[in-house]
Amino acid sequence: MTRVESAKQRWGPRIERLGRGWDRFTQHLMGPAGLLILTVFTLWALFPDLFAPHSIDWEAFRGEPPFQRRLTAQEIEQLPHPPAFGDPFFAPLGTNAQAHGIASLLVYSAQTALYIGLAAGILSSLVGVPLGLISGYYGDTWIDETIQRIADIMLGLPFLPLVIVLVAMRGITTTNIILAIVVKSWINNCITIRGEALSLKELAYVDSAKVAGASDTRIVFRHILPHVLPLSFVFLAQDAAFAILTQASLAFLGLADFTTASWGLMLQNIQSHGYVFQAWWWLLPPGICITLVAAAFYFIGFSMEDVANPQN
Amino acid sequence: MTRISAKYLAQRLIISYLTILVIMTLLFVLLHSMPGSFIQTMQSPDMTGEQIERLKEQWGLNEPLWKQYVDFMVNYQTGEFGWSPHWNVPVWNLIERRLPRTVILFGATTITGFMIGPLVGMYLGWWRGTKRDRSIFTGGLIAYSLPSFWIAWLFIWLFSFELDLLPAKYMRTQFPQEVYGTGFEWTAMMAMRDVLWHLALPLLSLTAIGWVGSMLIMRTVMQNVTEQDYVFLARAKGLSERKVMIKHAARNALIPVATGAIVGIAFILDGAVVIENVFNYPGMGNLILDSVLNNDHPTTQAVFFMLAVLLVICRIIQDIAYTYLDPRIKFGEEES
Amino acid sequence: MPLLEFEDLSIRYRTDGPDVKASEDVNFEVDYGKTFGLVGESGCGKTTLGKSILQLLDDNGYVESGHIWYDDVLPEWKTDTGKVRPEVVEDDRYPVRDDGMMDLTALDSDDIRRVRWNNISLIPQSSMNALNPVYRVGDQIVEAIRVHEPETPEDEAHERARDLLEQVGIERERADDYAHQFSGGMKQRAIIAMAMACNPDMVIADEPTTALDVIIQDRVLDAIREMQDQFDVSMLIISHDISVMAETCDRLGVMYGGRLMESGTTKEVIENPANPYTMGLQNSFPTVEESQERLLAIPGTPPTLTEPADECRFAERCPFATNVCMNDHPPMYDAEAASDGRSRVQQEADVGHRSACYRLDVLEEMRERAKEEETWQQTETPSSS
Amino acid sequence: MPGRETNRGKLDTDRRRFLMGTGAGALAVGMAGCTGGDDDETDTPTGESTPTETATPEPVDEGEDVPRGGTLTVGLSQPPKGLNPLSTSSSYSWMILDHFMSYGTALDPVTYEVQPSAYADWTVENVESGEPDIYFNVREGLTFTDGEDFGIDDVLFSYNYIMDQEPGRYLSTVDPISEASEADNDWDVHLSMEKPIGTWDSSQLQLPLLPKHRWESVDSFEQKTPGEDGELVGLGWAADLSQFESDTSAAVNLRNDGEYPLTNLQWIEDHDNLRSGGPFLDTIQFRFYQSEATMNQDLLDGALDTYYGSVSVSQIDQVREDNRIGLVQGQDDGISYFAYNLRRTPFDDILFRQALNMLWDEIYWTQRLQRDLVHDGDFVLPPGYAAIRPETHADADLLTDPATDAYNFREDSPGVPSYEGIRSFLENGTPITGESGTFVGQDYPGALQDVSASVNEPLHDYSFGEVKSDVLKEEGVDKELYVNGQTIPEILGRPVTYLMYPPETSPELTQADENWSQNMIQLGIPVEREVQTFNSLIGRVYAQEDFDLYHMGWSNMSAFGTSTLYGLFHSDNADDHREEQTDTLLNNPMGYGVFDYAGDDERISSARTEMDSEKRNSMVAQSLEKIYLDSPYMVFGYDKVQWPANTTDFAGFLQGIAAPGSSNLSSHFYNVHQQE
Repeated sequence: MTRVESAKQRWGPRIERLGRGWDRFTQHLMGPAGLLILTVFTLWALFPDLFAPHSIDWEAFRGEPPFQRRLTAQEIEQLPHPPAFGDPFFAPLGTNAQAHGIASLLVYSAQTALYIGLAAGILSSLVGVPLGLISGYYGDTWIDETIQRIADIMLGLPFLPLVIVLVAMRGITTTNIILAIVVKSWINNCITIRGEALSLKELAYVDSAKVAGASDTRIVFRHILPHVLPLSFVFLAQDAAFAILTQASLAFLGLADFTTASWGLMLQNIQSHGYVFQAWWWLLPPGICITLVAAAFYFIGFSMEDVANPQN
Repeated sequence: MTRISAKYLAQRLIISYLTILVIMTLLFVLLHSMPGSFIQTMQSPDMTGEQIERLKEQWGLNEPLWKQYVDFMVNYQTGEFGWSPHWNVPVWNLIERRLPRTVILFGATTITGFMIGPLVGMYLGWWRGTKRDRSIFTGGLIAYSLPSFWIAWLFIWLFSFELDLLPAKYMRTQFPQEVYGTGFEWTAMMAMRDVLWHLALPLLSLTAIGWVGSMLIMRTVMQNVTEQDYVFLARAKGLSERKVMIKHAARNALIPVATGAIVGIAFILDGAVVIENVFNYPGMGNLILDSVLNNDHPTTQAVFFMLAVLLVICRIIQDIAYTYLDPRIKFGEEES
Repeated sequence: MPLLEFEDLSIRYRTDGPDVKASEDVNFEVDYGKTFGLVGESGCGKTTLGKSILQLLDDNGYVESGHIWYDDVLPEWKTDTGKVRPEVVEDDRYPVRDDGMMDLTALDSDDIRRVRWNNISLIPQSSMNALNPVYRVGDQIVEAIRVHEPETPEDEAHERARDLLEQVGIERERADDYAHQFSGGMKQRAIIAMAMACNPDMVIADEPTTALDVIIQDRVLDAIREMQDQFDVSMLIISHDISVMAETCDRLGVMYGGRLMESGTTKEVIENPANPYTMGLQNSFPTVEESQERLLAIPGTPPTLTEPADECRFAERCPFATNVCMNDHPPMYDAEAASDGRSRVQQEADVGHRSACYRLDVLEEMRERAKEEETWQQTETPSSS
Repeated sequence: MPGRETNRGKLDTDRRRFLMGTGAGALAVGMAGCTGGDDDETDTPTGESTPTETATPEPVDEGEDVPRGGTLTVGLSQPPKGLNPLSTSSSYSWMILDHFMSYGTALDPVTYEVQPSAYADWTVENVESGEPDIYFNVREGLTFTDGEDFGIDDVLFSYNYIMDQEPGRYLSTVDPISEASEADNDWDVHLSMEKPIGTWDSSQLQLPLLPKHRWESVDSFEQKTPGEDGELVGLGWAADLSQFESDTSAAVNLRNDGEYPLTNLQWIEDHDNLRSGGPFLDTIQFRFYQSEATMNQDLLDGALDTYYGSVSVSQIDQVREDNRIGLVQGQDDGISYFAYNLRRTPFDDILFRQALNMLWDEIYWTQRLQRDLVHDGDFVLPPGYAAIRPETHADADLLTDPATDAYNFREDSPGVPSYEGIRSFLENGTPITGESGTFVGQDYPGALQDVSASVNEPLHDYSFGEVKSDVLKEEGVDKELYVNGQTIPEILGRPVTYLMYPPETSPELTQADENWSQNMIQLGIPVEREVQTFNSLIGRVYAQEDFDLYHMGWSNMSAFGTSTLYGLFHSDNADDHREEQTDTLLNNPMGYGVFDYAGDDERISSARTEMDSEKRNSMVAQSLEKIYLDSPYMVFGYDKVQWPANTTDFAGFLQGIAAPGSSNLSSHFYNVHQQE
């Protein structure tokens, strides 16, 4: 058997499995749609200058810095300016009260959303999955009982108030917001992964690994973890969506880091400047972007659930 | 007709009580790790050091930490929530007025959300894989992704500004005499109608998002349930599809929905906290934000506690509903 | 006189790829008051057949061609005296044959619902789980009664339900219990009681004993037999367990790969099997009469039913297959005739002993060799070549 | 806007007559930001020119013909924080309490003179002894809002109760009183003082007068929750609190039969723009909001007749377009400022502070962000209190004299600071001390009065060199500031930390902060901004004095220069951290006066005990200018108050007084009436 063949034999089934997974993922339009949206936002996040019509410092009437003049009173009175296409300036989604282009702000905010979503998602997986595995593997022992009781109590805590208290206490920074979200969002991962681990550890191959003298750690991470990974990706996606929405809510309540451009902050700004019902071009785009990115994560999550639970 | 196992209920009640104790402890630790003393909010610039000491004494801040903890636990369990330095009233006065408002908004949304969600989930699970299922499911996920305050703004804009149909502020007519003439007195019926009228928009905004959680569970479970033999048998018995779906499939699918309900309920409570701020609806969400931002620890503590208790009560109701839905639990034969 | 007649029934399941041919040109009859048994390995299409009678196929299943004739018509198609109205027979819009039999596959969903349970009831596969856990057992029987006899008062229906339970050996008051309070056998018997609730002409029992242990199996079989005697119903029993069938059935049909391979009276099929598959199947089950030393499994796996080859469905696993078997699936031949030496007399109608096999010419030889272990081991090599 | 026009016409003549009559220039700049032809008149800073302009006075009706009745609906952007007059200091609470409370003396809303109210007359004796005796007579025939008679008993009870309970709000007022008793001479009540207080008639005589029959059983003042327990009783012109839901609404019925004695006093009648015989309205309704945006919306929707506060920048256009609403204009009674911590290097140095001041782009702030709704700031007391401002005492133009513009933004091109100029200002080491001169390209004419800064030399050496701080590196700045050879992070252990409160409370200010700190960074000063909620900011700043610089969006100032200066800039009110750390909340967190390189303790102290108001005002004005030169604060703005009110249905709003929509809102409530 040549090496190519043996590689084929070894990798063939995996690739095939991957292919089958991909087929199931793309069965509904949802999965690909989610990926597409996310790809666009990722591109925005990575190369904002390619997509934004202006830099983040651009100002209506004055253009890009360095500025040669101040805005005149008449110009200031026109702010926030509705969409303009060349006359008197180009701002496809208009400007906010500070003369910055909405379109550019949107693009530059993608980073924050993805950062918060992925960081919160990954962190809650990093906390929730191992705890769930341990809890499930040591099912019905005091370890399991302790973890589950903690999860149970946390489940009953009012989430947003907790986050509000934590963020207001520890300071309004993006990191603190992410940490506060993770404090709660690991629980779902933990509980579900535990259930999976409970049933997986009954399977024959785990027993045989045990008989073969594998350590607990090895069994958990080599034999059980790979099987719950797809499921944990589902949760990662859902947690990401949830984190982005939570950040938006916090921003609305005035608990977002104002130095980092974010969609939530744009919405908070329109409210604090008092233009909510006067500047649709400022009100709609950030909300749509939040909805889209959260929906994209949910789409991917639920499409992956189909992949992870192939019985349907 | 139902005979709920007393043992089961007692067990749940004890767990709930312990949960509350743990939450209180957590609360205590949390607020005592906060930077700055909340006593500062009560200080006035003219106070001397001696007066500040006296103030601290009054608030028990000079006691050792364990004593403060014990006092806190005892006070809370006797319903003594202390005094709000920010609002200059007993904390209970604040809670007493605001809690019902939040409960009304939150309760109404929970009810509508859990009526619509499982109903839609039932149909989607039943039609799983059809075009209708996919489009409604996708729509549901998009609704689930809406920032609640943003959709509330859009609703206000549409229903209040453009169509002038619904009020977008407060929870009832502020000065009824202006609307109904002098000497007007509320009747219970009118007051209720008035509250519902004002509740419409917040409720709509919150339900627009809140129904999805239970829909998602119901849809998945429904799909598993339709493959069960009893559903097949029900169909073989000659029952109409509708009856099979509702009486046999959906009724069983509700059990897991009830088990997982607390997550959706907590989600709705979070939504209520935000929505209150949009609708100038002075409730608990508003209060906790104000008190946190103003270092009003006694109020923060109490609001958080009450919201946690609210959720614990929801869980007890959830347990009872679950017991009612699943006869295996009802007769104390809990299956693992 | 048949109560139920399968005529060239072909059933398909839609999939993403080509349709699955779950059954193909199946013909057999179930007579009044008699028990017909359908045997075969799992996945051979027997459950599909059972479900198709009441249009209970899964969403993606459909009847491609053929009919299932049932010797009764809907009440409104009858005259006052209970005869089929002539205009119904003559009018092509009604799925009623000249002899007054009605095609079940052609009924619309409302009409078939009225046939379900009322005329034909069903004991589902793994009926252990067929009781809805959230309703009282009695209520579920009452539900069946009230669907079809809405005029029956509630308490009368309850009385009947209790009577039925009593008849299958369950105390009357257990009607108020939930399924989880019943033992496995009790659940099964409760289902049997439920099946009789509307006094049907026919009961389909799909693997009625599969998940039960041997003692319970016996009791359940007894219950079925008793009910059959008492209510005088026809039965279609579906099972992979040929020994169970031998005990209970009047006639047997052996299915393989969606095709009926052999049919005849139980005695004929069991004692004088005329099809290699039946012979192999017999080897793999302990017979009640003679104790076999060891059980022989048929090597290989059942064929996939997506795009089956043109050859005889069993050819691939058949130790007796020759070139003649590779062209086409054989039609049903008269096995009596074959015993008499006239090997290929086609017999489409379900009378006597029939078998779908081209090798009926060497029937005796096959019967002899089928008992030998080596015969079945040999097949492994030819089938793979 | 016809309603506004007539109001204005009346008002101008009223004001002129008043100025003529009093001869004082307490109210100098009125109607700022008004459109119209008589700007030169309104900008006339002092009363000097008016005697010749004898416009025919057009006195307002004194109540007889004014229509009575009607309901005015007022919005408050936050719910009140309790209605206990002894404990709440929330201005939202006082919007309601003002109707229920009257005091011994009243502050004239136009002239800021002390006028009689519940006390008919008063006197002080034995000032020289250092322990003065205050005597006063209690007006007869007054009743509380619950109908009970008011008498000397109630007065004595109030003093003794407050002295006994020591509520924080009145602590400094009762602290100097050693005893309050019935007088043994012709007067009714005798207050024995421990020390002279210059403003005794407006402080010690303005304690809340409590109904003895309601309060004597209250053991601890904090436990009383008037309003909620239905027991809001006082001496004011309210009749009762007919509705009160502490977080949504309140309604106050007024004693509008024309018989309320305290609005029928002579001095009110003497004022042509104040009406006696009020209040005229039946009811004042209050709606409480959780956000200003909602409140603004309600004003435009017609649900409100007016609200507490001034129109915000983003709403001003809409309000101007609204035919129903007119804008009542007046001067600010507060200031917006930054404060520096004088304990820390290099904020201890006048030169450094002045350099920072010059980096503040006031044009950006006033024109761009505030759309000309604010004045650029200078002294720490607002132009509304012109009588004590330095300009008044030096015959200079209020707000516009070059001496008030010493720290103007030094720019090379629009919006771009003269970095090189300011760098050499720091390197060369000559601060603005009161001497005339040219500083960073701009002439300074010298101090208005005979004052100079505490020091005339910088404390430190400044130079610019290689960039070490990350903050600057990130921004690509080419030079960093070295103080005595060290970078600021080397001195402080971190970049300059700029405390600010959450941006949503003032998004415009956040913008300006951003601009200012960017300018500092570009100059070579590493700055980081840190968000603190209002109350944690209070803790950091006032209790711990742990800050480099912080901002206050708006801070209300008392009309009494001496007490403000004493509270904010005297070392008595600063924690001296050189010895021990305390967490008292003293009002002078900068530490001004604690160190010899910045302070004016002596002058402030003597002004405080000065009983002659003329002398006192002059000293205050000098102090203000000295503080301006020393720059512990940088005042960056005074609002041009634009108070929106339904002038279509109501009249009687007082134009041109200080803070019409806020601190002086209560004066309106007994003047406002339905439009004829």
